[in-house]
Amino acid sequence: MFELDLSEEQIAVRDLSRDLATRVLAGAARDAETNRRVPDEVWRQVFETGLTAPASEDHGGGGIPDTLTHLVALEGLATGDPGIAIAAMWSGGSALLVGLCGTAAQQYAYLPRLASDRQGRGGVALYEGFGRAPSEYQTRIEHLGSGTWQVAGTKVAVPFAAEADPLVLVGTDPTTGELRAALIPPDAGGVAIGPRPEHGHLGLDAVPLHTVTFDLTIGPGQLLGGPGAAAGLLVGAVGRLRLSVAAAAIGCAARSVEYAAAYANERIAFGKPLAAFQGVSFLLADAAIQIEACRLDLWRAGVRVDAGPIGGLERAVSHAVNYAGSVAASVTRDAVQVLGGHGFMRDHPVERWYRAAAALSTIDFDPTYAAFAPAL
Amino acid sequence: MFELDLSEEQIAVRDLSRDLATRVLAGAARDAETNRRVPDEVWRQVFETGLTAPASEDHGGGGIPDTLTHLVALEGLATGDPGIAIAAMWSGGSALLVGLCGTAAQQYAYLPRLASDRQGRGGVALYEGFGRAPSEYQTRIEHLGSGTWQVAGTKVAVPFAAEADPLVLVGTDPTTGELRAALIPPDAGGVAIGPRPEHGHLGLDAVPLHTVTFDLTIGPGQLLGGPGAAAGLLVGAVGRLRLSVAAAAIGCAARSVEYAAAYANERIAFGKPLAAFQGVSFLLADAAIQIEACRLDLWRAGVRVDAGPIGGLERAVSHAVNYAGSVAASVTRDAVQVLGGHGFMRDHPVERWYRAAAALSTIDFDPTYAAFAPAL
Amino acid sequence: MTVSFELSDDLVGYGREIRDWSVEAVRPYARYADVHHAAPDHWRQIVETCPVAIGTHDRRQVKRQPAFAEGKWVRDLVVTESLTYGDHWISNVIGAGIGHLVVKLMGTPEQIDKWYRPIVDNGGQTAFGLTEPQFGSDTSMVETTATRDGDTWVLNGTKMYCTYGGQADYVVVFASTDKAAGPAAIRAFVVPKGTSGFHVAKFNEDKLGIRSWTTSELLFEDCAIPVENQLGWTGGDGDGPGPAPRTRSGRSGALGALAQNKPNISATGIAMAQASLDIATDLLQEQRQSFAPHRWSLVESDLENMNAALGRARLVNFRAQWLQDLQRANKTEASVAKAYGPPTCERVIRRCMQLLGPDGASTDLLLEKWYRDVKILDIFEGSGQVQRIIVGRAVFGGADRVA
Amino acid sequence: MTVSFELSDDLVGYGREIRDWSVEAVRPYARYADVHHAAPDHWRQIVETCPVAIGTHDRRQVKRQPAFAEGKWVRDLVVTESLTYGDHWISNVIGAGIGHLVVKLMGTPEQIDKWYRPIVDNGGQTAFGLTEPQFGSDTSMVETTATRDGDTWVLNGTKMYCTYGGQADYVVVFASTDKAAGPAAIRAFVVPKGTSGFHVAKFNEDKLGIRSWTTSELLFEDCAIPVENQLGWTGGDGDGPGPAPRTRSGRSGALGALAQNKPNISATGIAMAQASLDIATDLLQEQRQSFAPHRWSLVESDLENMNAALGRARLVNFRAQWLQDLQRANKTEASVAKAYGPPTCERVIRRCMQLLGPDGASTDLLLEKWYRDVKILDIFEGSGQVQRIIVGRAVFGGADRVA
Repeated sequence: MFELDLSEEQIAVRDLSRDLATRVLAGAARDAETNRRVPDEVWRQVFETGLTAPASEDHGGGGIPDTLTHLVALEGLATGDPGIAIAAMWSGGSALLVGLCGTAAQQYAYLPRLASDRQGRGGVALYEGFGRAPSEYQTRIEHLGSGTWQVAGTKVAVPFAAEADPLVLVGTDPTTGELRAALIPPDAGGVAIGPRPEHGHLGLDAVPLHTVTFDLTIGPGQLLGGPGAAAGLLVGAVGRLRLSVAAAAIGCAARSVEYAAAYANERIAFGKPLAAFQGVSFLLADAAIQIEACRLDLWRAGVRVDAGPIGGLERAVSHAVNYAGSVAASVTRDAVQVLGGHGFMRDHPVERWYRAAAALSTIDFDPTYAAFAPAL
Repeated sequence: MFELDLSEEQIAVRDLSRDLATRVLAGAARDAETNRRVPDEVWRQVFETGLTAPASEDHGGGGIPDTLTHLVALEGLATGDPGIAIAAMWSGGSALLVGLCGTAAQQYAYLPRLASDRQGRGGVALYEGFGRAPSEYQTRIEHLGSGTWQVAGTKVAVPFAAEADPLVLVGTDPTTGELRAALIPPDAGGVAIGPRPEHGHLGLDAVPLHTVTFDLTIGPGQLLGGPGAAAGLLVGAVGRLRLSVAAAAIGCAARSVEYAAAYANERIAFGKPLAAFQGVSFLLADAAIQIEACRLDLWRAGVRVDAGPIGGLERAVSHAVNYAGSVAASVTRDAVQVLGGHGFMRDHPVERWYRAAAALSTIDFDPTYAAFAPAL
Repeated sequence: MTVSFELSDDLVGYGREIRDWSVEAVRPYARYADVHHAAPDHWRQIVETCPVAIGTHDRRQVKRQPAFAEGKWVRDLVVTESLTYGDHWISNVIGAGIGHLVVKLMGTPEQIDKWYRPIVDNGGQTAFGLTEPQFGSDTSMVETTATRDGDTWVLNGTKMYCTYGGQADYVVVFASTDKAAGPAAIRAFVVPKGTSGFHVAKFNEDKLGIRSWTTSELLFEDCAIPVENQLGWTGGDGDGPGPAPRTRSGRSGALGALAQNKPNISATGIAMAQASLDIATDLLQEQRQSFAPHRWSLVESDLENMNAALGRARLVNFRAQWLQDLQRANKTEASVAKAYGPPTCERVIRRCMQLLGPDGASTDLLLEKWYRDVKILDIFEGSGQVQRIIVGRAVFGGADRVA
Repeated sequence: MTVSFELSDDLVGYGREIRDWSVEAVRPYARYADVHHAAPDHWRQIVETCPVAIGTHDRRQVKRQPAFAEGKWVRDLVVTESLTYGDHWISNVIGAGIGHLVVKLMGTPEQIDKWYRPIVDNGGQTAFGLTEPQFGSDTSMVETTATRDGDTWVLNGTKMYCTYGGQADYVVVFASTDKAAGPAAIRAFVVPKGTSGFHVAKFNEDKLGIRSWTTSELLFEDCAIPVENQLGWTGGDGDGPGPAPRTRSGRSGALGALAQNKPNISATGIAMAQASLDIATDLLQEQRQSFAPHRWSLVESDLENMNAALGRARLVNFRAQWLQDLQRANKTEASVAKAYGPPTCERVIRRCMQLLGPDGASTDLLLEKWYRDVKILDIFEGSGQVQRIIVGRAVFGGADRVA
């Protein structure tokens, strides 16, 4: 049934996350960046939303939201700070994958702890760069026989690599070509974690990101969902994680437009508010138009994720992610432009959003979806 | 010596061509389109500029201009009508290639007639579509032995295919990989001229364009420059022809901006001239900015053509041509937009420029130079 | 309830039937309509071959459109794109115009019964006369006058670019009842075809595109109509010359009617662009071997990204009309839809021509026609610039103060 | 004479030497300058290693730039791009600022001798105080006041975003001598470092990028300067408060100084973008085997098209400064140059980061720094929007009437 209204629950989640963003995240953004970690008190409050460890009630959590709810929550939180929002979401990736794709034993082994440990972190080793979509991942999770599996590959932008418990590694089974995931404990051998960049990561400093190389063998118990796991579940869950980055980008972009519009209403030049100049107002109108299209595209892809692994899902996700990355980078850029010299100062948050949106746009970028075009 | 001023002669050519454009071409544009042929009296006047048959004074012409002069002339004429301008230039392609690359015998055989016959037409079978640059042309001009050459291939957008005398066919010698050209008389066998589209060709109806398939053998006398021709000369001459299309596109775009700006100065909306709205004026400012960059890029490539076949020339030409095609299509589009509903009516010439610029942009298009980007 | 972008199978099937029919029955006359600036003479026979109930503007032939779970406006988006996918000329012979929508928005119950109901029940075409030679977007500049003379209003002035103006059953004409009173004194009047003093100065303009679409210039010379033809007429004090006392002025009523139609305009552009893209894709696939491999990669990316862009344009259209079906405010969303689709549709068609090379712009294909047709969509019924102004009101009106 | 875009071998070689040196000597401190918001302490020693005469802002160390056939301004474009190719921090320690250029444009011969000549002959840094907290582009809004008191002018007000403001030998301050008289009463005053009442409220702002670039907030509290420090002062009647009688008002003089520098701003952006592109190209070539072939085609196209875009940006820069060298009008061309380059340079750097993937945005590379640095270039010394207004004047002023 064609329906574009969020459910009552989704609206509640949206309002709650937006409220938390305004009350808590916005004020903590600078701190999280400076200290390169989400402040404990902020983490605690985000933890309570369930985003950092979505788990069913059976496992002591508040339930696993559907994908759209997840995206709506993330967009809302990102209006406060995309860095903190994405840190929370990425940490929650472990619980999400275990809850959606794990065996019952795995769920009991991990979820109650993840759902109750306010200081715990999870993480998913997902991206490989080079424009690769999941089906092209070169990280191998391959059966060696006798219930032993070889796990080998290099992942980039791995969040909480040094502390995630467990770190979930996504790769492909070269025998079947299907997506597989492995549960890697923090003390596992054969895991080489690259150094964290000394001076930060553009706009994503609330979360530690590392390049990690894996070369280890695991037993069947560490294979997410066990040897007979249905790959389709994992395809959907990975799609959700990828779309979450797009949701954070959109939240950041939408907030930038609000902020720049408020500034343009107040700032006077040539006897009128800046907003009265179409050279300014059209930048933000274009931004609002693009965000609307972008959000609907994201929602559509999110709903498809929950509909199961139907054909074209991966490409639909890639389109949504790349369009969101491109729109958010351009919108946040224009927000700085509207504020002019003030936009370049750290007194206003638009400069942070400019950084964060650009950084988010590098995470899952594939040039086949949008080639370089000069501004003029 | 770094120098960006046109020479006095080039300035005179620019002014002359622009004057002819205003006095003669602009008024004849509709007629040329309706009758699908440049009116005789107009052709006669353009003929007198030498563009339709550039030839040295030895051969009864007014001299072969350097490439930049050629481009300046074409941009000027195209401000009157890009269709008539491009018809003249394409017709002049025969004389140009024979004069620049032909043997002395070929020059005497063809040029005096071309330079004196006001009703004559020339033409070059150059383009192949599929984004191919000249070095990638699949039309073969191959030595069969005993001074006989095989000529085979299909060309698109061949101007004056049925009447050109000679029609110059450009292809590659598969033995050497070098560019070659053949002189094809109008009665040659083995030349299959496709039908002219029944209802015209968007904005390029002043010149007949055909798809032509060649499969014939020729003697060494028909080989442009003879069997030992220096390929470098032909590379330059072909570069000039390709750039001429860009020059026509820029002339058309520049005139569109002038016309739309004048309209925006006069038309009143919401109590002010349209030009006072940045949503309108910035469209034309952007257009003017792009045209400036585009023209300099074209000039640079034109100067390189005359500097001889130095490395990267073909790619430089392709960049200039594709950027001009893209800018002109977008600028003429915006000119229609500025005129609003009036721009859509044939009472104003902007709709013709919109058509012509788009048609020109298809002639020598290669997607590697600019991928599709949505407007928002 | 949960968000779903899936149309019902019924509506999808209905759209597909119309689309297939449009390709088969409508497209063969696309070039004819362009060259002759008119639909083919036997258009009525063509319309009758449609397997589903698309209706015609001729009231005796009308068939009612079936209802779908999605609602009327969402259905109309699907129908509009499907119908015009073959070619756009069909709109001109089956479209009802928007004059009656203005009646519905601004009329009294009696006026709605008299002029709106018969059109939706039985078919017919109505026109809308707002634009004049000296203005396009700035509708406060109406110079056509309506002067009260006893029980009549007497109209004088010129209206341009009236869709169906020369053939409609009636035209809703916007005229000033008191120039000194400014825009608020602009009222709307129903002028039936054949009224004395109502002249069709030019039946159809000579246009870049959509040539078979009737775009008329209308001249009103001492054209007298009964006072009750003024929309909103109650016979009370407010019906004299001067500012209208009602909350909805003439102009905003007119613009309201336009807003409802905006996503349909975009859907028409999507139809042209999708048709171009589908034709180009087929031709390019046939020619694949002629492209160098590295270039073919780019061709494939372009084709995929154009399809994705059109897909997004559909989403914003659906969003606007879904709100409309629920009778919720959608002014901003309708403007988003109209701003978003048309300029990208232009680019898609141009890019398809470019990918096909010089032949892509010849009249042997229809892409060049659609490239001419599509340009009006970002201009009429509110240009892209006007839509940005409307969207901007929401952006700036809704903005918080800077923290 | 014939058109030629080829720079002389001399200038090309000079630029290449500077560029190579910048990579070797300047770039290693790029991260330091960003983190510490300052040039490295031993910047003077670094500058002294430069094999060619780039000069420093310290007057005892100055070396004169050699002359080239192309002229000073074209040379400066090459020097600017070459110098900042390593990193932008070097500009802050060798740049002279633009205050003295304002003196040259607006000063009397005596003032030029006193304040302009020493800077160009011996080195030094000068600053320019126009922007205030409440305005950026609209320079008519100057609220800083200059009040006549005997043989002095007394300044009161705040200036923001003054390049080198906290360290310059003097600041040229724009102030209103009579608020009631409007913009024409705005005059320029030379305020030397250390003048009583001239406070550096903030030596350097906390910025998104170009952090080592001194961007000062200056406070003038009853800051008294001699009357002859008013640029254009002749001791005549026109030197009192109120509108200046001279043809060049304070603001237009200021904007003239900005215009000369606009293409250099763009050249700085090109340096950042070219450096990003070159680094990305090398890294991507190393990683080529990791890309799927169809994707590599797109990477290669992107790289080539970014180089081409930067090449075009250089062309419009050269055009503007070539006119400047010939002392021909170039106001429009300078604005074209500033509007054209910077936003594309932003996109180039962003795209390079994207092509490199998540590591492209890490501080292990300098691209993320340059992406932060580059944003100011489309904002300061006249935003892209202001440049479009200036270009628009030529477009609309030069337009014929519609035929």
